[in-house]
Amino acid sequence: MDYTEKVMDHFMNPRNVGKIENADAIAEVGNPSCGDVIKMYLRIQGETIEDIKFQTFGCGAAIAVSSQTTEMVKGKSLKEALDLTRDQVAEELGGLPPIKMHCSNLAADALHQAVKTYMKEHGLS
Amino acid sequence: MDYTEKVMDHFMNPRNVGKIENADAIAEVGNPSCGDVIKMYLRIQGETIEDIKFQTFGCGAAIAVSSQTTEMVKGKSLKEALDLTRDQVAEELGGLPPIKMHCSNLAADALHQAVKTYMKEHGLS
Amino acid sequence: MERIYLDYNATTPVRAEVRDAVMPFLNELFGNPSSRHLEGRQVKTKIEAARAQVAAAIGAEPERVVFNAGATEGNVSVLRGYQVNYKDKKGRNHIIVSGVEHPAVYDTAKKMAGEGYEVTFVPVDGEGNLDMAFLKSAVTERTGLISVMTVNNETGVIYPVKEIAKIAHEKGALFHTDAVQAVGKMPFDVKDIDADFVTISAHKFYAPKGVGAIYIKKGKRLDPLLTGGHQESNRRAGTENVAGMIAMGRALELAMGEMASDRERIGKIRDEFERRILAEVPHTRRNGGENNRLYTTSNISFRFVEGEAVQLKLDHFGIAVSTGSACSSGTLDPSHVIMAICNGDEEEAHSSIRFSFGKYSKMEEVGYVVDRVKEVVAQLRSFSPLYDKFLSSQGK
Amino acid sequence: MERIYLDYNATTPVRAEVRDAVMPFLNELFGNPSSRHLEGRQVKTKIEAARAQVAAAIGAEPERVVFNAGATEGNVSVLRGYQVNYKDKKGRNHIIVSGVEHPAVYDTAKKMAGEGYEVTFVPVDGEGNLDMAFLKSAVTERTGLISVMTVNNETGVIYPVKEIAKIAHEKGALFHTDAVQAVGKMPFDVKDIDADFVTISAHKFYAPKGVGAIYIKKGKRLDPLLTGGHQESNRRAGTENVAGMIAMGRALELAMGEMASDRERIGKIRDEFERRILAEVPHTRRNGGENNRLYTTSNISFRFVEGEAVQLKLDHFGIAVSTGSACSSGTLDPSHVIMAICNGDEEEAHSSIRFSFGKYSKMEEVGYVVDRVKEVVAQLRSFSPLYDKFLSSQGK
Ligand SMILES: Cc1ncc(COP(=O)(O)O)c(C=O)c1O
Ligand SMILES: Cc1ncc(COP(=O)(O)O)c(C=O)c1O
Repeated sequence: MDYTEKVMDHFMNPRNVGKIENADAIAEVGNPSCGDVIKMYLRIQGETIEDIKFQTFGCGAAIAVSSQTTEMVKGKSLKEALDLTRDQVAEELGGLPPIKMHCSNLAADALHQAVKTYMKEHGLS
Repeated sequence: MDYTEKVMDHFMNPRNVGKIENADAIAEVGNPSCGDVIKMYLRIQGETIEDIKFQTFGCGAAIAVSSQTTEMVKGKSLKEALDLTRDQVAEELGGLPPIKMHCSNLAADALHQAVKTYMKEHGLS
Repeated sequence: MERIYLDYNATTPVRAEVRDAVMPFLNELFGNPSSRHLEGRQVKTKIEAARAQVAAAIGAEPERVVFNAGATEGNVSVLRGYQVNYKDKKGRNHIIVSGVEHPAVYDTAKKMAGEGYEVTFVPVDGEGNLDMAFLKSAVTERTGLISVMTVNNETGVIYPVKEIAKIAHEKGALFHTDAVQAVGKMPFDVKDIDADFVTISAHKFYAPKGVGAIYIKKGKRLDPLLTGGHQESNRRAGTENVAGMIAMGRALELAMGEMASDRERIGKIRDEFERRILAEVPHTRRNGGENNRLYTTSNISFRFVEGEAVQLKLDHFGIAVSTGSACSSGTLDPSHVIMAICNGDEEEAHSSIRFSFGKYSKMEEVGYVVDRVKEVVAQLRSFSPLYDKFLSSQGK
Repeated sequence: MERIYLDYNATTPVRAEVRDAVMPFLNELFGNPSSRHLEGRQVKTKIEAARAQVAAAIGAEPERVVFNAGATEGNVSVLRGYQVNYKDKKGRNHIIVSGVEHPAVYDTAKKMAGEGYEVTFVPVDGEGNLDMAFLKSAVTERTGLISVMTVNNETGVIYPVKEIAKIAHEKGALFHTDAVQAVGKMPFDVKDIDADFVTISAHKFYAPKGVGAIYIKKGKRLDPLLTGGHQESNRRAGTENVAGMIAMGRALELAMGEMASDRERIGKIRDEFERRILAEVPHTRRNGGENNRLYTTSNISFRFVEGEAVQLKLDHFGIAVSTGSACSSGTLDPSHVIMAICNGDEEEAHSSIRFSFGKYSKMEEVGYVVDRVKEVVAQLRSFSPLYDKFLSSQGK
């Protein structure tokens, strides 16, 4: 079960870790019993994701996927965030071991959930 | 399945091989389908085995046992020949591999058969 | 920097003396031990000598030792083959295994449960100890086999196999112990335990992978798993892993001579390591009771962080450890062993790391390892949502 | 004097290049391939490379190759495990095997016959060729598996496996071939044959004993014999014989490059030997047709003398040969293979000797071997009661 260099890089040096105080949107997916919990914090300005940070309890893949996801949507529109798929994240990382594709690749879900909740609350569609 | 040195010696240099022309007693035991045939030829003078020779089709053990048996009874009485057991032959050879104890250790049988037939024919008991 | 290997329970390097013993068998001593010519007989003599070495190490007669391809084969052979000892085969299709067995027993038993066997798993408590009352009450006249390992590979917990053998025998059941983590590391005597079957594996004591043995008590039998050859006295067909057998014999011979001093030396390192980790890293838990544990193993849960992440980061720092057992690395679930011992707290189970020490471990390495563990755990906690929640709940 | 080894079908020496390839795995590359740390990953990468080497040699995709402990395990795995491919398991419990299979197939099939399987053995003629009409008429809608070896280990006779695979598939049966004596010695392609399962063993092509592999065609499965570990993609549990796998891959890679020239060179030696023996030793018979035989093997019956006696005497003269197969040396019966080919003439069967040639055989040795055979056979005949009878019957 080898991780790509890029996965290892994101895992060893995760980007955008931590919390955003008074975030505009927050979502958490997964649960400890699955071995993965990913929490996303977004600061949104208009329709743009101004800032994004994450907290992750999980394996190397879960952490790398979280980090990669935040990089891919930071500064992007909410629409673009919603269009981002798990597969795109995995692809950007140069692939994930098959066994990790499903369970640890949850960051896009957290992102989508945060964005959708935000849009609902703000009457966007 | 190791043979003792003595078995190997008798096998490589079998004593008393061949036939005795006009033997006083002959017996054959075993059959080719078992992989062993032993034939004993005896020259008998009174109650003494003056000469003994054998022909054997068989494995190393069968040949060594035949050779050893002839040595053990040459010059001995018919009674002594009848008292010789397979186990004594095997023992004298320093032992036989267990798998060979039964099948290849037929020489004493051939000897006994020859002596018994001779005794019957000559009214000895 | 030299790497620090702390995964001796997963496998061990082949030691130089063992390698030397093997070399002739990759060279001039190449005969098939079943062959009757010199090339074959020479090798046959040597594998019988290796059998005697293995036998001596476990207090057995050489002819009771059957070589095979490792303890997975050994364990499966016992579970699949024991019924041949019972005339009324259908009457003894109940087997009892502990809830912390290696998958070769645990998963095989589960599979057998789906094939008409009745299987009872004996639970363990939070220290990894077997529920002996449960075990005793589970044995019936229909119990054919009880299988409990001598030492657990993930926690190092030692089980009362002698007592369990007695319980089995009182009801006419057979007793098997997977002694993979015990043999070569601690005194082990098949006669003292009165085991019917014992499985061992060479690669746990500085011999190559892919060779092992079963001890089969005199008068007991196993219906062979591998058929079609008279090897191993008709008990395990197939051309022998000659080099492996030679290695195994030599390695055990060496292990016997060094056992007491290894135990002393390695135990001190493990103890010092564990003491420091538990003292210096907050929110940790030892999986397995402090005593009654093999001196090689330290299994620790680091709350709020996931085991694989810790393992990977330590690997990056040159330290090889494992999450649960190497054998369960094909799945994502925490091992059933750690789950059992964590009483179903999956978060703690996911947070466990096994440090296992061996012949080449050094006391001087402890400091570096402890420092890296502290650093890695702290870093991972810094962005763990679970740790964050915990801190909030503490009002921090 | 240097010994002359003519028992390459029993086993082969490990060649130097293979030994070299293995050494790092008895040294620094000791990790458990299931481990996630560097020590483990390094080894994992190498065993996957070995898998690719094995796959390339038989025309398979690497992921279709499952390593194991040798062809006995392989053969048993296939016979015991094939039914998982049939939904209605009970409906396909008829298996067909040739009457000249290796004991790992033959004896296992016999055992299965006692366990409720229906087993058909296909007879051979006096040249060792299969009765194809018999085989064809034996296949029914209930046939689950046909197992016929590619090359017979005792006679070298080659079987029409491609044709048999077709016969099997036409009735929805699966086809297995024990290709132990073929792979590495003659062109062999799983796709061309369209085999569902193929078993091979490393020690027949200059790699160590105790390692082998099964090819499992895409879409086909085997219920694993060894359970309780995710190794080999859940198809064969147990810590891998890493050194063995590396050796096997390297040995096959080398074999592929040398196959054509070996075939030419070794074939010439075998042919010359056989020509001289048949011409110069009276009352001999070749077991197996002249053509359609692997170039390595010459199986000869020397009438009126027993095989073991010949073998022992040759051994004494420094020549290693075998009586039937090394694998049957635990019994005293002539092998079922030679019995089958001798049409039940047990005397001839007891008189057979297998000479098998290989990489280190030399044309210069033929003269010495032929002379010793002549001498030994003549000497044993000089006191054979059967020869004496024969002479008498000829009026001599
Ligand atoms: C044709 C054939 N099949 C199977 C085997 C058994 O394989 P292994 O020696 O790897 O158990 C052998 C040789 O021993 C053989 O020649
Ligand atoms: C307790 C225990 N049993 C069985 C096994 C499996 O043995 P092997 O690796 O020889 O298949 C192992 C290790 O892998 C083990 O630790």
